[in-house]
Amino acid sequence: MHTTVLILLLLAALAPMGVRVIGKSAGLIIATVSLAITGWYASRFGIVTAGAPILETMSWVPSLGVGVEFLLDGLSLTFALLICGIGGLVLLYTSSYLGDSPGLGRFYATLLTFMASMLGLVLANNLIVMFIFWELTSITSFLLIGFDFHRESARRCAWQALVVTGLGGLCLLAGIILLAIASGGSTGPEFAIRELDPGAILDSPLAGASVILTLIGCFSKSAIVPFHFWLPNAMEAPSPVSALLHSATMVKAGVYLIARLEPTLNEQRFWSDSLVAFGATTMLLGAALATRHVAFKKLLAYSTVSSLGILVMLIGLGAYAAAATYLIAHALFKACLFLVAGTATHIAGTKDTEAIGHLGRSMKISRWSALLGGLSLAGVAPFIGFAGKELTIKSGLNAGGLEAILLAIAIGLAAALTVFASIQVAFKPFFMPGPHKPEHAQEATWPEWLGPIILATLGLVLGLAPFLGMVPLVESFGASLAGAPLADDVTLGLGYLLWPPSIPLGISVLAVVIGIGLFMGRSPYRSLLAKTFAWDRFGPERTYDRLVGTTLASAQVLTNALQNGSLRSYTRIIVLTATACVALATLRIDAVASYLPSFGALTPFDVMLALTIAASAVSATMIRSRLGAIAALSGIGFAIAVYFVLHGAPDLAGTQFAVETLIVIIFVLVTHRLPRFARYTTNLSRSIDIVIALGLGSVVTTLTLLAMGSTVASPVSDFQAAEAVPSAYGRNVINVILVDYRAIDTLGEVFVLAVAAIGVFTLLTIRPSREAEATR
Amino acid sequence: MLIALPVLIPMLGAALCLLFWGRSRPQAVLALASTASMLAASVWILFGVRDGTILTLNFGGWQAPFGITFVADLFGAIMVTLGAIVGLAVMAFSVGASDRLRASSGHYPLSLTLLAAVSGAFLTGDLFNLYVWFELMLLSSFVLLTLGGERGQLEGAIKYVTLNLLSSMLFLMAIGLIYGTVGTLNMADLARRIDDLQDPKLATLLATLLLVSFGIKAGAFPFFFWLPASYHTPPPAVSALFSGLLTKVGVYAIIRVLSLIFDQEWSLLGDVVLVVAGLTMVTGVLGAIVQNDMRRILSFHIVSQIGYMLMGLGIAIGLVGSLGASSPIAVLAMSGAVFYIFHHIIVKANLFLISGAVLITTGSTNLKEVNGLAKSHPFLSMLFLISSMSLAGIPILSGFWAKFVLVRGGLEAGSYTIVLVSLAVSLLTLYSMTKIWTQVFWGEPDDLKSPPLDRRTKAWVYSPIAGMCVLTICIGIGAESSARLALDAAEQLLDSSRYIDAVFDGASAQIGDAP
Amino acid sequence: MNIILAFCCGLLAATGTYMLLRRSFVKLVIGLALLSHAANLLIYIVASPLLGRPPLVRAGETQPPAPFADPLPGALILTAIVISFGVVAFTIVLIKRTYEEIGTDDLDQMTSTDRDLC
Amino acid sequence: MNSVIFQVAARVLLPVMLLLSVVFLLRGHNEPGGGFIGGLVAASGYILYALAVNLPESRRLLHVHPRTLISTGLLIAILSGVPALLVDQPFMKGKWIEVTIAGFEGVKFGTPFVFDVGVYLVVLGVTLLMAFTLEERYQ
Repeated sequence: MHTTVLILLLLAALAPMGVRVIGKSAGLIIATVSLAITGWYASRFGIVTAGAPILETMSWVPSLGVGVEFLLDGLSLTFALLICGIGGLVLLYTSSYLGDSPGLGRFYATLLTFMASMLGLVLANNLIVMFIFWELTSITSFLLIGFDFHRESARRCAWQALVVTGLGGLCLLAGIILLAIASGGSTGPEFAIRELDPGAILDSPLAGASVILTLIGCFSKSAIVPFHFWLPNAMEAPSPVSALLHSATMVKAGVYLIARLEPTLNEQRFWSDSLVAFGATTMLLGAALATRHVAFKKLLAYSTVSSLGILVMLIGLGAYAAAATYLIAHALFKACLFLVAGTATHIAGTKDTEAIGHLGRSMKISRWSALLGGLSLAGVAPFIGFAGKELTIKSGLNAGGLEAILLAIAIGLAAALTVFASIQVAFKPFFMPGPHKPEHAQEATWPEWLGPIILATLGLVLGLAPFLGMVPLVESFGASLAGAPLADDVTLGLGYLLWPPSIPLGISVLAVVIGIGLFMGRSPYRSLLAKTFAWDRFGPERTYDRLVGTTLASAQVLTNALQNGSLRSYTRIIVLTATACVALATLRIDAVASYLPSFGALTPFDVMLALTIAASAVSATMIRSRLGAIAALSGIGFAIAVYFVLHGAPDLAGTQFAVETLIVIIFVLVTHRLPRFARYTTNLSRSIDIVIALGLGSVVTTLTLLAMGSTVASPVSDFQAAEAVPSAYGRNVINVILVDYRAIDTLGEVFVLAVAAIGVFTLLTIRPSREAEATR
Repeated sequence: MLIALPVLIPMLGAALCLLFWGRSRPQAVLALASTASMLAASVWILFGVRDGTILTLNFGGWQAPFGITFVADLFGAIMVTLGAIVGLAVMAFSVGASDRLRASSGHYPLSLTLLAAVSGAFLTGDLFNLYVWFELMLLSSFVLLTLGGERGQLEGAIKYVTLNLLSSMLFLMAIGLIYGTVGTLNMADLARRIDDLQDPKLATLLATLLLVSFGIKAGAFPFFFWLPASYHTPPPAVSALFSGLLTKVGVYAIIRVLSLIFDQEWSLLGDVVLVVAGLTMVTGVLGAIVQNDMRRILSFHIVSQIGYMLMGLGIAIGLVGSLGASSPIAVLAMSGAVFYIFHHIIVKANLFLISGAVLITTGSTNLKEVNGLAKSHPFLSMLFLISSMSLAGIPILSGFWAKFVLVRGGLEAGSYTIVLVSLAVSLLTLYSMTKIWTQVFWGEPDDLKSPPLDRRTKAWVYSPIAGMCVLTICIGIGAESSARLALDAAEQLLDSSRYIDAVFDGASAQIGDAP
Repeated sequence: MNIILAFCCGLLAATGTYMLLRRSFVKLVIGLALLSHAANLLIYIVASPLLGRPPLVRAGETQPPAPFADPLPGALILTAIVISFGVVAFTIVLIKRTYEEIGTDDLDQMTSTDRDLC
Repeated sequence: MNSVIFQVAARVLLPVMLLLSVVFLLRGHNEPGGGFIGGLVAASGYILYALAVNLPESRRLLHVHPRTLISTGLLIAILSGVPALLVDQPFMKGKWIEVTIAGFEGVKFGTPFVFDVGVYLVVLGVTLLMAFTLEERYQ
C-alpha cells in the first residue's frame, strides 16, 4: 500500500516532464497506472471482505509517536477503489478535456499528488499521518480550484476554500491531539487509530472539546452546514477536478474520518446527535439550494452538499450499510454527471441548463451517461441510487418517535428536491427544447465519453446485481464502522426493496412524483425561491466575508496604532514597559531597604564630581545650541574620567579622555551644518517625556543601590589580580585582562571598531546616485 | 579549538576581504570559502556534541570562570550550524544578486563579521562576551542596513539603531548589576552562584532587565517596532541574513539565560513568557495581514513567529517550575521551541531570498505591481510555494512538525489558551501566505520591466533558494532525526547541571581543545 | 559613599531617555551618549564601591597593593567605552547622512518605511 | 590653521607622537597604557599633520591606506592566538619568550603583546579612516 502512494507521487513528479516529452498522450499512461492500482486494490477485495484487514507498518517519527501504518479494511478499501478508479477515469477524461491547456503537466502533477494524499488519508492508521495527508488534500484542492489563475474569481474562490478548510484543519489538529491525549491517559498520547481507547476517552475531561474540534474539522472539509458555502464556489475548478475532488473523494474526507472514528466515539454524548442534526440540516438545505440554480456545476455542487449531509446523518443514525451504499452510489453518479456537465458546457458553450436544448441530438453517447446518472441521482429503481435512498429512508424511520417522523419528512422533501434537480441537470438540457441550440455540435472524443458511460453503467449494474461485489463491500464497510460484523444482513436486492410495498417505498414514489411536479411548475417555483435570496445576507458566506473584513479592519487599526512610524512612540512604549517590569520586580522583593547600602562618608571631590555630572546632564538636555549640548556632554565624560583617575583606574581615565575628545571632534566636524535645535514638541509632551525619563532614571538608581548594597564574597577578579604576574607576566592587571584573560572580548571590540570605521566610510562615500551609476 | 572556528573563520575572512576592497570577485570567493568552511566546522561540532557531550574551550587556557569559555551544547551547535547554512546561502545569493558597488565595498566583509558575531553569541558562555558579540552583530547590521545610503535605508536604520542601542544599554546595565551582585560573568558560574542570593526574587529582578533587553533584540511584544520599520529596506541578501539570524540571537539569549541561570522562579517567568508569546504572535500576524508588500509581510511574520518560539519556552519552564521535576512534556514543549527556531531560520531566510529573486526579476515586491509569476517563472513559484507552505505549517514540510510539536506540547501541558491563539495565528499566516501567492504568482503576468536574468546570475540566485527548499522538505520527511535532535537539545537545556558540569570539568575542557 | 553617584547614574539614564524622546534627531545621539555614560558609570560604582588604588603590581611584587580597585569592571568599561565610541561615531554620521537625504531633522517626519497598509 | 608655526609644530610633533605611542604600547602590559591609547596617540599625530599641512601629505606619510592597517591589525590580533595551537594548547594561550633587547636582560615578549600590537594597528587605522574620510568630506 505504501508503494501505491509512492507510485502516484513519483508519477506526479514526472508528469510535467512527461507531458512536455510525449504530449497529451502522457495522460493515457498515467490513467492506465491509476487503473492498474485500482486493480491491485480490487485484488485485495476477497481478503478484506472476508474480514481480514491488511496492515502494513513502517517507522517514521517514532520519537513523536508517528508511524506510517496503513490499514486496508472495508472502509479504506471502498475509498481506495473510488479514489483510484474514478481517478483513473478522470485522468483519462482530462487528457482530452484539458489536452490543449499549457498547464496540463502542472495539472497532472497536482491531481496525482492529490490522489496520493487522498489515498494516504484513507489508509493511514495514525491520526497524525492521516492529518498530514488531510492538509495535503486541502492544498492540492486549493491549487486545482485556482488552476485558471488568470481569472480573479478562481483565485478568490480557491483562497476562500483554503481558508475555510484550513480553519477546519487546525481545529482538527487540536481535536485529534486532544483525542490522543484523552485516550493515552498517563502513558502519553496514543496516535494509532486502532489503539484508541473509547473507555478512556469517555472518562477524560478533554473528550467534549476534542469531539467538537474534530467535528468542526470534518464538517468544514465535507461542506456540512455552516461551512457548506465553499464547495459551490469551488466549481471554479475545471470539471475533472469537480468530479474527482469536489464530489467523489476529497469532500468525503470528513465523512471518512467521522466513519473512522465512529467505533471510538459513538458513545460520546454529542457525537451521534450532532451528526444527525447537522447532517439532516445540510441534506435539506443543500437540496433546496440546488433547485435555485440552473448552472450545471453549481446545481450539482449543492446537490453534493445535500448528499454529504445524508452521509453524515446516516453515520449518526448508526445506519452503516445505508451509508456505505449511498456513498458508493453517490460517487458513481456524481462523478459521471460532473464529467458530462463539463463536456456539455464545452460543447454547448454555456453552462445554463435552462438555455440549452436538445443537446442529446449531438452528444449521442454522453446523453446516455447523463440519463443513467441522473436516474441514479433521482433514486429511481433499478439504479444503485435507488437502493441508497431506500435504505436512507428506512434508517430515518428506524430512529423512532418524533425524530423518525421529522427525519422521514426531511428525507422525503430532500429526495423530492433532488428529483427536481436531477431532471434539471441530466434530462432538460439533453432531451428537452431550449433557446440555445448549438450548431454543428459533435460528440466529444472517446476519452471524454468513456469514463462517464462506465460510471453510469456501473450504477445500473450494481443496482441490478448488488451481489457483484456490492454487498460484501457494504458489509465490510459497515463492519469497520461498527467495530464488529453487522448484525443484520445487508439487503440491496431489488426484490427485497420493491416487495412487499413498504413505507419507504411509498415515500420514495411520492418524492419522485413531487419532484416531477415541481419541475413541471418550475417557473412559479423559481420566482417563489427568488425571494429567499434576500436571506443570503445572513448566510454563512456573508458571515465569512464579514469576519474576514472585520479581522482586516481591526488589524489595520491595531497596526496603525502600534507601528505608527513614530520612533518616539516606540521608544516611549519600550521605556515604559521596561520601567514597569523592573519596578514590579523590585516591589516583589520583601524588605528592599535591607539591601540598600549604608551612606558612607563623602569626600568633597565626590560631591563636586557628582554635582558636575548632574549639572552637565541637565544642561545637555536644556541648552538650545548644539555646541553647548556637546560641551555639556563632554563635561560629563571628563568628570567621569576624573572619577576613574581618583578611584584607581588610570587606564580607563586615559581612554575616556581620548574617546571623549574624539567624539567631540567628530561631532563638531560632522554636525556643523545641521540646523539649530528646534523646539518641535509641546509643553505637554515634554512633561510626559520628563515623567517617563524620570521613571526609568529612578528605576536605574534603585537597581544600582540594590546592587551596591549586596556584597560579593569572592569576585572572579580576585584570581585575575593574583595570577596576573605569576601566570600572565603582566603588572597592569586591567591590561592583562584585556589582552590575556579576556582577549577574545578585545578581539570582538577591535572588530566593532573596524566595522564602525567602515560604516563611517561607506556612509560618506557611497551615495544612492553613485550606486545607480555603478549598477549600469 | 574546534568550537572557536565558526567565529574565527569568518573573522579571518572579513579581515582578508578588507585587503581586497573595491574588487568584488576576490571578496566573493573569500566569503564563499569562509562560509563553506564555517559550515564544515559547525557540522563537525554538531557531530561532536550529538551524543550529548558538551564541548568547551577556555580561551587563553584560563580555567572557567576566570577567562572566557566557549561552550557548545546541542542547542548552541544547532544554532551555529544554522547560522552557517544561512550565511552560505546568502553569500551565494549575493554573488548573483548584489549590485557591483555594494559587492565591492563592504557587503562581504560585513556579512562575515555579522556571521562571526552571531556564532560567537551562540557559543559564548560568558555574559559580557555575549554583549561584545551583540555589539559586533549590531554594528555590522547597522552598516549593512545603511550600505548604499538610500532614503528608506537611512530612515529605517535610525529606528533600528536607536531601539537596538537602547537594548544594548539595558543589557550593559544588567551585566554591571549582575557582576555587582554575584561577582562573576561566566554563565555557568552565575548559575551556581545566583542560588546563593538570599531572595530568589532578587534573581528574578536581575533577570527582568536582561529579558527586556533581549526581548527588544528578539522583536517580542511590545518591543518589535524596529523590525518592520527596517527589514524591508536593505538589499534582499541583507534582509535574508537579518531575518534568519538577528532576532533569533535574541531568542537564543532568552532561552539560554532563562534555562541556565534564572531557574529560581520558573513558574512565574513561564507565565510571563507565555503572555508575551501570545501577544507577540497576534500583533505580528495582524500587522502582516494588512501589508501589501512581500517583504513587509514577511517582516511582520518574523515577529509573529518569535511568539511561537517563546511559546515553547514558556510552556516548558512553566511546567518544570510548577511540577518541580523535568517532565517529558516540558522537554517536548522545549523541543518545540528548538524545532521551531531551526525550521524558521531556514524558511524565513529563504522566503526573503525568494522575495529578492522576485525583486531582481520584476523590479518590485509590491503585491499590486507584480502578478502572474507562476506563468512566467514556474520554478521560482514552486520554490515559493514550498517555502511559504512550510512557514504556514502545512505538512509534510518542516513547519508542520514545528507546529505539531508545539501544539502537542501545549495541549499536553494544559496550556489551552496559548494553543488556541497559536492555531488562530497559524490560520492567519496561511491567509497571508496565500495572499502573496494569489497576487504575486497567480494572475495575469505583467510585462516585465527588468531585463531577463542572464544564466550566471540565475544559477547563483536560484541554487541557494532551491537548496534551502530541499532542506525544508528533508527536515519534513526525515522529521525523526530533527525531532530527536530537538528533543535531546531540549533535555540538555532543561537540565542545567550538565552545562555547568561541562564548564567546570577539566576533562571536558580537554575534549574541547583536542577534538 | 558612592551612593550619591547612584543618583547620578539614574539622572544620566533619565536625561538620556529624555533626549531620545525629542523630535530633533540630532538630540538622539546625545541621548545615546548619555545612556552609555550611565551604563559605564553604573558598572564601575556597582562593582567597586571602595575607594581603591589602581590594580597595578609594583615591579618585583606579585600582588597589587591592597586595597586596589576591582580590575575586571575596569576592563569591561574599557571595552564598553571603545565599543560605544564606535557606535556613537557611526550614529553621528548616520544622522548627518539622513539629514542630507531627507532635509529635515524632525523625527516625526520619518514615517515612510513603517507602513504600507491596504 | 594655516599658520607656519602650526605646520612646523605638526611636522615635529608627528615623530614625537609616534614614538610616544610606541612607548604606550610597550609599557601597556605593566603600567597604564596599552594598544588602544597607543593607537589613538599615533593617529592624533597624523590627524594633526593633516590639519596643519594637508590631507594628501598626511596620507602619503602613512604609506598605506588606513583600511590596510585595520586589516593587518585584525589579522595580527587573530593570528596571535595561533602559536598556542601549535603546541596543542587552547587558542590564545599566552606564549612567552625571554629576549634581550638593547641590554635589558630578561624582557618578556609574548603573544599577548603581539595581540596588543594588533589592537594598536586597528585603532590607528580606524581613527585615521574615520578622520580622513570626514576631513575629506566636511572640511
